[in-house]
Amino acid sequence: MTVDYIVKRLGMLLVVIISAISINFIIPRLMPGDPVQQKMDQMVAMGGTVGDVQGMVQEYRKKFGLDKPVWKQFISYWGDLLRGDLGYSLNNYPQRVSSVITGALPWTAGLLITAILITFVLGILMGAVLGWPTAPRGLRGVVPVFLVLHAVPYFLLGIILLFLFAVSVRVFPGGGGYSFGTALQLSLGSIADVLKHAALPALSIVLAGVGGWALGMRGMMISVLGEDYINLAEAKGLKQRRIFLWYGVRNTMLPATTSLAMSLGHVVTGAVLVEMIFAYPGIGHQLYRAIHAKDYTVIQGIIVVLVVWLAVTLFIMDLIYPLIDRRITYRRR
Amino acid sequence: MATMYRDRAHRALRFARLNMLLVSGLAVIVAVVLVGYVGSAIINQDDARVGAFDPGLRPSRDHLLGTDRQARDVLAVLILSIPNTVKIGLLAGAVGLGIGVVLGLAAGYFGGLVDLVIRTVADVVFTIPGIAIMIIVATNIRTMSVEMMALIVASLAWMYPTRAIRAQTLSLRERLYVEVARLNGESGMELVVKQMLPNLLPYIAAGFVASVSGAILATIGLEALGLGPQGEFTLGMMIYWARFYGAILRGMWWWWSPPIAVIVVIFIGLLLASAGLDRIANPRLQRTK
Amino acid sequence: MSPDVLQVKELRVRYDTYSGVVNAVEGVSFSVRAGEKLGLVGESGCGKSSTVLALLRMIKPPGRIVAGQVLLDGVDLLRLSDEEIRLARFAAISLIPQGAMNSLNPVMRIREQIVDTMRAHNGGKSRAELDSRVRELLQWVGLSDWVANMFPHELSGGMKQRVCIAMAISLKPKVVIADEPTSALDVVVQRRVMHTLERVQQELGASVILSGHDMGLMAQFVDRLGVMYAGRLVEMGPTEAIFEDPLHPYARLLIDTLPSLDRKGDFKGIPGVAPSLLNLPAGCAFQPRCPHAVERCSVDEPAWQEARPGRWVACHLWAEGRR
Amino acid sequence: MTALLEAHNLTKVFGGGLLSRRRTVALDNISLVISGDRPSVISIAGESGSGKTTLARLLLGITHPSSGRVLYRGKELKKLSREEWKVFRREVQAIFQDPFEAFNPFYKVDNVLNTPIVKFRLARSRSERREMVDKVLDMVGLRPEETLGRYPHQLSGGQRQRVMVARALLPNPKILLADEPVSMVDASLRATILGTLLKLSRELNISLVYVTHDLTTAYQVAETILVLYQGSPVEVGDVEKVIRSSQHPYTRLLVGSIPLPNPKLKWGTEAIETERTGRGSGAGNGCRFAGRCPVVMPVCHEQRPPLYRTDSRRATACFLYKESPAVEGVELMSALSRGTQTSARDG
Repeated sequence: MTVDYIVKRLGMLLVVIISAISINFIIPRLMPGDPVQQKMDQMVAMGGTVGDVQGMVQEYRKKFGLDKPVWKQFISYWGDLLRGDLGYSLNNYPQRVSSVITGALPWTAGLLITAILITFVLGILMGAVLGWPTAPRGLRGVVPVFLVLHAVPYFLLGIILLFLFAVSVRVFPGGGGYSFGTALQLSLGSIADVLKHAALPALSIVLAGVGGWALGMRGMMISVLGEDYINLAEAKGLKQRRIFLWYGVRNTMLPATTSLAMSLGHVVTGAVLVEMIFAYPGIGHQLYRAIHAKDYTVIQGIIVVLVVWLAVTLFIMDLIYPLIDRRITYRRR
Repeated sequence: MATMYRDRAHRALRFARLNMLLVSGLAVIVAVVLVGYVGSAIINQDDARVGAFDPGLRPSRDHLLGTDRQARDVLAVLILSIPNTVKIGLLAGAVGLGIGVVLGLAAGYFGGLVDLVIRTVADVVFTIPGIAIMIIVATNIRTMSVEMMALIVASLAWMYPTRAIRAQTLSLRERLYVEVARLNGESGMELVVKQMLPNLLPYIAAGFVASVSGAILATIGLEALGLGPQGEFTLGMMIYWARFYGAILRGMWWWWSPPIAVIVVIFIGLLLASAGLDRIANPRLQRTK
Repeated sequence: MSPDVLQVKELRVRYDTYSGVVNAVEGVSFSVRAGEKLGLVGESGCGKSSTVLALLRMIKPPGRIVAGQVLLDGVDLLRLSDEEIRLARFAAISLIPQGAMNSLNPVMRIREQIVDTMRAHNGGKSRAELDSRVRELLQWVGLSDWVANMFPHELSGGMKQRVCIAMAISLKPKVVIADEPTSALDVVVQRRVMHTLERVQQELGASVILSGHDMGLMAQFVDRLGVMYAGRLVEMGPTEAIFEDPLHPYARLLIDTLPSLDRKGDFKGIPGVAPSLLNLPAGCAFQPRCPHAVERCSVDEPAWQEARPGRWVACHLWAEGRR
Repeated sequence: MTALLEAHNLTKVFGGGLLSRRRTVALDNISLVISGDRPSVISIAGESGSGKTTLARLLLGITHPSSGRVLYRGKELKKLSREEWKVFRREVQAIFQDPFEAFNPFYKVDNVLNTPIVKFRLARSRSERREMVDKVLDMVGLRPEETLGRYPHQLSGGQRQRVMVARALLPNPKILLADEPVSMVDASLRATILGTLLKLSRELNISLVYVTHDLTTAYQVAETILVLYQGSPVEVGDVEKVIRSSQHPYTRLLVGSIPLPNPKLKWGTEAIETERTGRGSGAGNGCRFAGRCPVVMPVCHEQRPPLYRTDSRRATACFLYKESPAVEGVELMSALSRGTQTSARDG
C-alpha cells in the first residue's frame, strides 16, 4: 500500500464529506420559505401562546444565526460542525442536536454492524457454494425463497415480520429498543431484553439482504471458476476444498468487498426505515420523528452523521482492498 | 419470404427459451401495469374517497380487501395507486438513465478531463446516501406532486447507469472494430452512434431496469417517511397511512399487505428482467448444463 | 529402445454443444517412451489440446471422454476413482498449461503455490523441508530465490512459465504434458523456456508431450511428432523423418507452407479451409483439400497403420500395394 | 519529389501527466520514409513492448507523437486541412492482428465493406457498390455469395482476415499498414494471405508497412527492415543484410531464437538473458539493451548509441560500430527508400 494511494483516497473522502455537507447547507436555503417562520406559524396555530410572534421569530432567527448573510452563516456552520456543534433542536429548544444523535447512534451502530456482518458472511458463503459445480441440491432449492425475500425492500419486510412475530404470534416485542419502564444496565436480563428488541429489525435486514449477496457472489464465483488458475489448481491434484477456498473464494473477495462497499449506502438508508417501522431508538427513528415535527436542525444533523458514517466506512473499505488483493495498488495507478 | 418469417419466429422462440428470465420478468411487470391502468378505468373512483363507506371493515364480498380507517375501499385505493407509482418509477428511471447514458458516453468517449470530472462527481454522489439528499429536498418542498417526486428521485438515479455505461464505453472505445470504422471514414459521432451504441444496448436496458427499481425503492422509502405526495394515491402513501393509523399493530393486515404484495411483485419482475439482461450482457454467467 | 510409459488407445472426446455434437478427438492412439519428447502438432481446433488434457482427465463439461484407454505403466487413468486420479495428477503425470499469464493464482505467493502442489500429495513435510525444496526447484528452472516471495503480477511472462515448469516437476512425474506452453511468449523468451524444459526433462528422465501449432518449435524440440487434423492423428513418426519425407499429404503441405530463411518470396498455402467438426466430410477429413485425393478417399475413412517401421499414417495412399 | 509518408524522429511518451508519475517511453526517435514511387515493402520488427503497435498508430494518425512529425505528401498530419485529411484517411489503410475483434458483432460482414464506399463516395449507385465489393472479394480469393449476408462469427478466422484485406483495398490506398496480419491465423493460411498481400501490393501499386514479431515472414516479405527494441531502433537496413548478417547483439539474439522448421538446424544452447540484470536497465541514458547484452561495454551504460552507418544500406545502433559514421534516421531511411532496384542485392 503506497502513501500515494492513501492520500488519494483520503482526498476523495474529504471531497465527499465537504460536498455532501455543503449540499445539506445549501439546499434548504435555496428553497422558498423560512423554516423558522413556518415553524412559528405552526406553533402559533397549534398552541394558544399568542404573543409577539414576529418578535419571537426574530429572536429565534438570531439564535439560529439566520439573520446573518449566507456566506457568514456558511462559515459559522462549518466552524460549528468542526467543533461537533450541530445547534439546537428547533422543537425541544434547549436540547442540542448532538445530544439527540449521541443518544441514538449506539443503537443504530450496534444493530447495523451486527446485521450487515451476518448478512455478508451468510450471503457470501451461500453464493460461493452455489457457484461451485457440485452445490448441494437442497441449497439450490432455497435460492428462490431468498431471491423473493431480496425483492422485498428492508422496511416492508420489517412490516411483515412485525405483523407475524409481534402481532399474530407475540414472540417478539412490537417496537422500541428495550422494555418500557426498565432501566438499562449491564445485567444478563437487560442484555437479553435488548437483543430481543433488536431481533426483528436485524432479521429484516438479514433476510432481505442475503439473497442479493448470494446471487452476486454466485456470479463472481462462476466467473472466477472460468479462470486458468482454477484449471491448473485442479490439474495439480489439489483437494476440492482447497481449490474452493484458496483459489475460488479468495479471488472473489475483492469484487465482493467492492460490492459490499457499494451496497452499504442502500443498507444504511434501508436500515433507517427499518428503525422507523420498529420504533427502534436509533437515528432512523429520530429522523422519522424529526421529519414529522419538521425539526430541521435535527434532520440536518442526522444527515450529516449518515453522510460522514458512510464516507468513513467506504474509506476504510478502500484501505482494506490492497490487503485483500495485492494487485490493486498497481492497477489503480 | 415465408421462410425468412419462419426463421425470425424461430429465432425469437429460441431466444425466449434461452432467456426465460427476461421474458417472465417483463410479463410480470406488464401484468401489474395492466391491472393498474385497466383497473383504474373500470372501478368506481368514488370508492376511494374518504368516508365513502364504514371505516375499518374486514374483507368481505362487498369489499374484497376491506376498508381502511378513513373509510375507503382498499382495493380501489390500491388499483388507483399502481399507475402513479409505476409512473414515478418509469419517469425517474428514464430521466436517470437518459442523464446516465449521455454522461457515461461522454466520459467514456472523450476521456481525459471530461471523464475525470464526470467520474468524480458520480463517485461523490454515489458515496452520499441518496435518501439523505432526497430527505433534505423533500422536507423543503411545500406541496409534493407525483411528477415532483419523480424528479427528486431521478436526480439520484443517474449514477449507476453513468458508471456502467462509462465502463463499457471505455472498453468499447478500445475495440478494434472502432478503429476499423475510423479507417472506413466514420467520424467521431458516427463511431459513438453506429459502432458503440448498438453494443451498449444490453447495458442500457440493464441500466434502465436498475434505475427504475432504484427509483421505486427510493420513492416508497420517502413516502413511508411521510415525505410523499400527501393528496395522491401511491403504493408508498398507502403504506404510510396504514402505519400512520397504526394498522399493523391493530392487526388490519388487509390494509397494509396489498400494497406490499404489489410492490414485491413489481420488484420480482424487475429482478427477473435484470437477471435476464445480465445473461445477455455477460454470457459467461450462463452455465452450460 | 526404451519401453513405453504411456499408451493411449482409441481415445475419443466429445463436446455436446447447442449446435450439435463435436467429436474433438476421434480414435487417437499413440504411445510415449520413457524419457522421450513427443510432439502433437496441428492447427486450431484440431483436437490437440483436448487430447493432452484428456490424458489428465481434465476435460470439462460440456466435454467428456467417451471411450479409450490411457495406460500409465499399465494402469488405466480413465478408470481410476476421483481420489486416485487426484493423487496421480502431477505426481505421475503433470501439466504445464497454455496460458502461463493467467495460470497462477493472483492472490497467492509463488512459494505457496508450489508448496500447495507438494502438500496435496504427501502432506507431512516440515516447513523448512518444503522451503528448501521450493528453492531447489526454482534454481532448477533458473529462477532466483526471491521469486518465491513474489506474487504472480510481479513476474514477467517467461518467469511465470518457468514457475509453472517448477510446479510441474516438483513431484518428479513420469510424464510432463506441455500444452502450447509458449504460445503467448516472445521468441527469445520462448527459446529460454524451452531450454529450461529440455534441461529439467533430461535431469528428471521424464517424458514430455508437447502440443502446439508451431512446426518450427516442434522441429527444435521433439524427438517424435504426431500431426493432427480434424480430431484425428494423421501421421506420427520421428521428427527428422517427417520433415524429410512426410507421408501424409497434409503433413507435406503443412511443412511446405512454412516460411524459412532459405527460400524467399515463395508463398505456398493449403487451399480450402479446415472443416467444421460439426459437419465433417465423408471418408477422409482432409479429402476436400487434398491434391492427391482419389475416389476411395471420399468413401472410406483411412485406417491408422504403420506404413514403415516406426512411421504411422492414416491415408489411403499408404494402404498395401500403393506407392 | 516528396515522399508519400515520412516519420521524422518520432517519440511517444505515455503517462507523466498530472495523475500518474510513471512515464513510459514507448517510442524513441524513430524515422521512416516511404517514397511511394514504386510499391515498396518495409517491415517493422520487434517483440512485445517494442513499440511497434504504437508506431503503427502514429503512422495512421490515431494518436499523436510526443515529439517528432508525421508527414503525408510533405505536409504534417496535424496541419492537414479537412479535405486533405480525408485523402490521407482514404489513402493510408490498415489491417490488424485480430480478425475476430475487427468486426462489430452487431453488423453483418457487408457493413464493413459498404461503409468505406459510402463514406468516401466511391460509388454512384447501389449496383456499382456491389460490383466494387465483389471485385475486392474476388481479389482476396473469397466468393461473394459465401461471404456477404453473413455475420462475422459465421466465417472462419482466415476468411475474416481476408475480408479485412478486401476492406482495406476498397478506398484504393497508396499505403497499407499491416499490423501482425497473420499471427492469429492458422499456419496453413498464413502463406496464402501474405502471398495475396504481396501480389496485390505489386499489382495495385500499394506500399506495404509490415509490422511483425516474426523475423522469418519479415524476411520473406520485406526489402527494408527496422528492428526495434523497447521503442528504439537497433538495426535498420536491407532485410538481407540485417537478417543474414546481423550486427546488433539484439538482432543476433532474435535471429538465433527463431525456431527454424528444420530438425537439423537446432538452436544454439548458449545461455541467454531474458530478464534484465544489473544496472542500465533501459531507463537511464545508456543503451536500452545494455542490461541483457552479452558484449556490453562501460560506455553502453552511459550513453545512448546513435545509428552508425556500417555500410551504404544499413545502420546499427551499437558502440561496437562506432568507427563507422553516425547517421540520422531520416537520412538513412530516405536513402533506403530510393532505388532499391539497383542495390537490393549488393554488398
